[in-house]
Amino acid sequence: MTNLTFPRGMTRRGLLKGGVALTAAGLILPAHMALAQTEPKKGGVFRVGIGHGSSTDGYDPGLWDQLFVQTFAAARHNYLIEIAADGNLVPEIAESWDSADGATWVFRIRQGVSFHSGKALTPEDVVASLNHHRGEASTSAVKPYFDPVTDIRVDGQNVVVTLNAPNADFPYLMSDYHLPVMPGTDGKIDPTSTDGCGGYVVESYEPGVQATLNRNPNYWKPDRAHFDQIVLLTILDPAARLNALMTSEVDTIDQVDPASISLLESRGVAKILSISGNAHYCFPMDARAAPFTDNNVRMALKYAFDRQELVDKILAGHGSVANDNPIGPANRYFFAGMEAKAYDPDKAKFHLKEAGMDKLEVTLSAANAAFSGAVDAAVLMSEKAAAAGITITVDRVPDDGYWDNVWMKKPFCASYWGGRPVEDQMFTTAYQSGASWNESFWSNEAFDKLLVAARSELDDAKRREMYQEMQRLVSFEGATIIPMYNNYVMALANTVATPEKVSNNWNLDGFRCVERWWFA
Amino acid sequence: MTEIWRMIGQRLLLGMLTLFIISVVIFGATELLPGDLARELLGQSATEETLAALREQLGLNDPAPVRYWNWLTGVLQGDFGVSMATQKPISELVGTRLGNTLFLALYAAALSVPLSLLLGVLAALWRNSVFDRASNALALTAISFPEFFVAYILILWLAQTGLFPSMVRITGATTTGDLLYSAFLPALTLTLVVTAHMMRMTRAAIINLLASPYIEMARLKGMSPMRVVLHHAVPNALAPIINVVALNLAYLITGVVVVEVVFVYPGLGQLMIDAVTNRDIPVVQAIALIFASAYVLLNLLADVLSTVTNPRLMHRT
Amino acid sequence: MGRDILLSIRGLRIDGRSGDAWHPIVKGVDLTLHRGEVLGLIGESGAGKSTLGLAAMGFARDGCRISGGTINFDGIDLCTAPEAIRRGLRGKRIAYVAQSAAASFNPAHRLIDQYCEAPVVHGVMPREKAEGDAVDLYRRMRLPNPEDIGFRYPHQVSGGQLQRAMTAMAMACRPDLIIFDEPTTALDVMTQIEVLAAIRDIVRQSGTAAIYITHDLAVVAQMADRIKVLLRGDEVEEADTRSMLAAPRQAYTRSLWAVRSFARPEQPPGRGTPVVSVRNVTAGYGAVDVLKNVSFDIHARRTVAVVGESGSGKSTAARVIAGLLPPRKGQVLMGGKTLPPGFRARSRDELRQCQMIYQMADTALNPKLRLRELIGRPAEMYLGLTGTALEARIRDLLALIELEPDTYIDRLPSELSGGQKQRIGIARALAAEPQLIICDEVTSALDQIVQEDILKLLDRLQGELNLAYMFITHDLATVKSIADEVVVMQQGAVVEHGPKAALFAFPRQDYTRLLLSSVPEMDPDWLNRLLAARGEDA
Amino acid sequence: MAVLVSLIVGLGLFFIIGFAARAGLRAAAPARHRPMFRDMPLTASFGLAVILVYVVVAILAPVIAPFGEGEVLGDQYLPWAAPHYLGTDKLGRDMLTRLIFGARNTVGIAFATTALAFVAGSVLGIWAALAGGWLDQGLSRLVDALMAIPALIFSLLLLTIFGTSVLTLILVIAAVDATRVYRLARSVAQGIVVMDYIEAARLRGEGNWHLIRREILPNAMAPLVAEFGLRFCFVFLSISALSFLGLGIKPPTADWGSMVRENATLITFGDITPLLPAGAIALLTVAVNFVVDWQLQRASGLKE
Repeated sequence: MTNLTFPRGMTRRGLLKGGVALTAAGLILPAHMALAQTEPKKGGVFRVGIGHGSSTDGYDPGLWDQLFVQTFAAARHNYLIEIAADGNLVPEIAESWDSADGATWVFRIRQGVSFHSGKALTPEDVVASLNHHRGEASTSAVKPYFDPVTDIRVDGQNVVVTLNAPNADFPYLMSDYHLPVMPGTDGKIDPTSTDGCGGYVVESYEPGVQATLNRNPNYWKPDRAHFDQIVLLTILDPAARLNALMTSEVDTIDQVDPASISLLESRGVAKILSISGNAHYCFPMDARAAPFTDNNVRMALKYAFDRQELVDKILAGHGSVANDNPIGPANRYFFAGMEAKAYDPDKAKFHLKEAGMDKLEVTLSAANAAFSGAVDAAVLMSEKAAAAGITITVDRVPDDGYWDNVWMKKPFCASYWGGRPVEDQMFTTAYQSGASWNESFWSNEAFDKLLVAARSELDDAKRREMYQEMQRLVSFEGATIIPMYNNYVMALANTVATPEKVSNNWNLDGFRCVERWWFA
Repeated sequence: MTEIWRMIGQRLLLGMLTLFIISVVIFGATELLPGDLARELLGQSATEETLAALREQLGLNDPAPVRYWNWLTGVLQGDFGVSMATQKPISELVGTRLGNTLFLALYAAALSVPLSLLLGVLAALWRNSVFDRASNALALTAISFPEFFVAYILILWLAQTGLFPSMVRITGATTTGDLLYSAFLPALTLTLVVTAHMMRMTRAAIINLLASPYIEMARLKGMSPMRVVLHHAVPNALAPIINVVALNLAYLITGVVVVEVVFVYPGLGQLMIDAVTNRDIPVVQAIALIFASAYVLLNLLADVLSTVTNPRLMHRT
Repeated sequence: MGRDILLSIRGLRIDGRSGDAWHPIVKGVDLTLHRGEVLGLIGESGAGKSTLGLAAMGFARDGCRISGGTINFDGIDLCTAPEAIRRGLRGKRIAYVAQSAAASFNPAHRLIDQYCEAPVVHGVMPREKAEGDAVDLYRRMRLPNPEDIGFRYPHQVSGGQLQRAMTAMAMACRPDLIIFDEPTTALDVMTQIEVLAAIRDIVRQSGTAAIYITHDLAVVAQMADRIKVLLRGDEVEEADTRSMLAAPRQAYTRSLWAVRSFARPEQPPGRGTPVVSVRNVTAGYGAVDVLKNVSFDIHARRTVAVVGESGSGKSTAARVIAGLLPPRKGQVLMGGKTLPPGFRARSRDELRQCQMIYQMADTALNPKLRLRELIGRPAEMYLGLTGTALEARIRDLLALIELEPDTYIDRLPSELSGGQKQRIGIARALAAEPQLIICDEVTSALDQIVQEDILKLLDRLQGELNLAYMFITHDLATVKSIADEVVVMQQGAVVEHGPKAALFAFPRQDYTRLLLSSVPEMDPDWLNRLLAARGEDA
Repeated sequence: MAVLVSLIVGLGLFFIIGFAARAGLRAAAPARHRPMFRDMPLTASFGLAVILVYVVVAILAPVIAPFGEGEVLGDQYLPWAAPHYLGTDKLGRDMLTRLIFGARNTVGIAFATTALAFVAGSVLGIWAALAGGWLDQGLSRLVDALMAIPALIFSLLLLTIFGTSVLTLILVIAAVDATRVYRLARSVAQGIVVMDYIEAARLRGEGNWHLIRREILPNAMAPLVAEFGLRFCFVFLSISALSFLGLGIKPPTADWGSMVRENATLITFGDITPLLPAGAIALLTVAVNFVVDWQLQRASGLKE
């Protein structure tokens, strides 16, 4: 029922100082996507239909896990640092940040910001907000971020965070959606409070149903939060979301059913916003379990299906072919020239023969909880693989409990990643030997060594080489089939205007559509 | 009358027994579900430490019978406990949802019961006529489409044309009039779903009686067909009709998850599915009990009404 | 008679539908009825007498149609008149009294409401006047509490009273014609007398014409001025009552009259150990004792008739013997040995020894089983017969009950007539090769001619197979025909017990005398004499 | 306008099929049963014809289907043109083929489920009515309790616990349906166990199994068959509702319930694709119930 999503977005590796632009992340707007370009106007009630949300959604920021609570958080809270639409880190509550050695980070807290309750924001509030996710008793999903943190303290208007080892990416972590700045009392925040310093003040909230927020009249950002009121609605059923948009019950919906995209466009009642990023769908194989221990078997499977077909039929073209590479075209060191893997039953057969087999039978466990269309994708793969003498039995498992009972438990299953703006983050999280989310249990010594070396390499050309080698290793020796990069597909009523650049770091303009968009 | 009170008392006791069995069944079933609340809340980011911390915090480490006992003693004292996921009192969580569910059920019942009784009586009166066959075929067609399908079709015809809203929004400012308007499509969907059953049963119950000697007697007294059906057949067909209406009302309260989802209607069904998905067992238990109570009470009401309307049971010599 | 003709039916043909085909039920019957006259319609089931009676109202049951002839009621042709006209006559000028008042009163409405319905709907009189009339009629029908009885629901009133209330209801609009369709068939003999008397008086007093339909000659003899005999949709003959009784012209009529003639010689008194002994049995349901210290014996080759009104406990005695109702006190012995009280505790052989035949063959035979299995099952179970031996036994049994085996062995009960069904009930009992057969009102649902055949069959089988019969009945004519001994029961107790001849000739108890005198006799003056005699008694 | 036209065409087809089927059945039926068919209302002959077609299609699916059940043949959502007479689905599979195989799977699964529910429910229900006392009370309370749990949510719980193979799907829906059958069978049997022939059989010393199988069940068939008709069709709807909740039949097996669900969003755009499987279900439901109504009417003997 509920599409479970999990915190996957990470941060972009950055420099040690806040405010300096990085190489622009590719924002690919399809040619037909000419969105209204006017000066932002104030006013209106902006209603968003979101395909997530449950009546059991809590308030505790440490437990936020899906688009509804994420967007709701972005509407009422501010963070230390914001990731701009172009992928750059820009100041939010932290006016600036600095580190001499990458281990001690100093965040200068903005003055003159107050919470909705009227309380002025102080560095102490920031410390309390961060400490909520830190320590033995914390149940926060981002507790691991704070494992290396040895100390967080206030120094005048600054907050100083000390790490036990240098980490140049630390500011990226501070932009994570789990880490809003909330009012603290005696060094603690009240995790059930909806008080924040964001652009909108909560009027009402029913978990799993809706949240209504009004514009914060005292918002410190003059050029943001254009709507008078926003209403976030949980609409789980894809058809109901479409209907709501078409009957003008809402102004924007997320996760447009791919089958409906062209039909919706032809109606002319709404426009499609299709944002390509590094998000990808994948099928990890357990590299420890036969027959996936043999790279030839893995290669046979990688050649045994048609990637373009998946992009066409599962994504309705709103995505691009991936070459088993978790690093996407929006990444800095994306290896565009890598040898592509076309559908080639003969090559698959060849690899099977190399593995000493003439046919292969595997079971692929999939549920649409992994990603929308996962089961269909598995069926398509199974159909095409037959020509290579590979029998893929598709086992549709219940959506309910998918991440507990199937993912990283069954040897061959479906999964997805929100994509990481920073190569290191992606590889460290899911491909390094022994990483807790290494879903394929793949272990490659050369890869592990390169990963550590690249982290400390400062020469850009050399780093590029190293990362590209890592991408090749993952693609040709790894145990994860990555057939496609999926776009974030949203549908907007014609009255909704967006900036020219819409963030590809998460859905709904990095959750910030409520703050960045306006009615034309 | 004392017999009625005795029957009500007896049925209520049986109802309590039923509720107890249900609570055991539901608790057992939720225990058997793979995964637990802590895992669901923490999701993919769960580590062993955070899981352990959260489990401790939620009291999930107690053995199942202890948790069941704690829950049961709480309920017996009128305390349904708090939702494990949101730490809110369940009564608060369930309260407005229950109101919404009852509203929709009553709304649909107000549309469907008169409609189906009317159609049923007319079909019995004009049995084997074109009207009878056509209404029967239409009713069958309506129930043979999945609920969501009927809902989408209604949205296509009635919402996309701008007549009615395609979804229901209930806010503090929503008046009953607004709600009647905006909840029309879900109520209509449910009406289409339940009318066929009630109509067919009404027709069958009446036709079943038409072979009775007292119906022939009424005709031999020169009564018109309408009077024969309305005055002579219907009062005697009330018991089966009341029962089928009760059964369908119970369905309208407990079985409308799909309609809730399609029309984004904040009812109990969706809440229960959420609670099952998240293994929020106290909430599942509470809603299961509410549903079961509705079922038990409606059945009781049907029995009482059948008794009250049956002189053979009301006026014993 | 010289009075106006009220109803004139000429060449009436009525068809009934079975499946797809129409077959005639009434085949061109003429009927003339004068004002104030009572015509008796008599015949066996299937004679078309009810159909004809309803046709007199211009009414055909569902699945029937009037296919020819004319029905002229007081100048109105009921065949061609529009339905609205016919509806206007029904209940107003032509009324109907049905066989089972208990089933024909609507259980959902009070008697008075049902009484008032026709006068008010037809606009004959306002409700208040109708209510007053009702009380008056109830009084004239000798109903108890005439002021209050109308405010009861049908289930609160006894069968005999309901039948009178229904007659009152028929009189409500002072109709010109009333159709009585077997109004006393479902009643006990003693109740029947009261109802007959009430009906006769009211009809005579009001001068209404009536058609009185029945299969009971003795009853029609009391009620009708003229009698018309029907057989399978055809008229056999018609004459005024006394001449018809004195000198029936047709053979069929004579055979109807002769029914009562069967009487078998009394068997020698039983000797030795009785097949079944009932010893001081007290039994009942809940806290009520339905049987009170009842004792009697049944010997081989003897027929013991147990008679009494409904509720006298005669069927309960049978249930105690069969083991369906374990007694509170006392015991049942079979062949001198005490039987376990409940049938579940009895051995298969003990069960085999005692078989039952039921009143309603329709409910006693599983309608979905073929005769082969119905009869074969006991033989298979008790005697272990299989294959050809079983087949041969089934055929023997069918031959024994005078049904052609090849024709009947694979039929379903629904493909048999009432008498044939009862024969199957007998064959099923015989298949177990029992010593005792309990016959519970086995003939009361049958036509008189068929009754006679069944009684003859039972008599023959008793001689051939050495059977003992316990014969439960309320019909004293049957008792006269077949019993050797009679046990008279009243309110759960045996009031009199003795050989048939002695008991009928010299009843010792008042109750027995009352019971015996209530049996209608084929004498038009019987009812008058009886009422006169009882009036003197009272 | 389109609605009107299709209504007229539909009615025309209905009459043609009805008449043709009745004529055919009359000719084909053995002499003994011929009157039954002669008397058959048009609705019933139409129903029988439809059921017959479905059964033939289900049995011969692999022979008459133009393509393989799960075969991906080309682009998605191809228009209605040869060789894909009903177009293709979202994965590019032939819609006609899917519908034909859907008949086999859906009807097969529904039949197995309903049969199971009826065997379990009616045997238990009759047994309870026959035995009375504690057994009856115990079973009836349990069934009451199970019926008081909404069917969809109960199925969801069970399927989540036991997984969603076709077998568990059949077992779970059968278990839920069996409670409804139990109640019906029990109330029908309560009317039968008081009949004299049951008393006669008991007095004969027959065991429970014989009583249930030979004496009661044959007489309880009419209402049970009527219920069978409705329950049979509701199984499709259950499967469809379950696939709405993400449970249901596993791919690439084609079943109408899931096919309706898969294509449901297209209804929003007035697309006819989802109508095909839904219509297939509806047609069968109506057909089955026409036949059941006819049989009931015959059984009740009420003619007019």
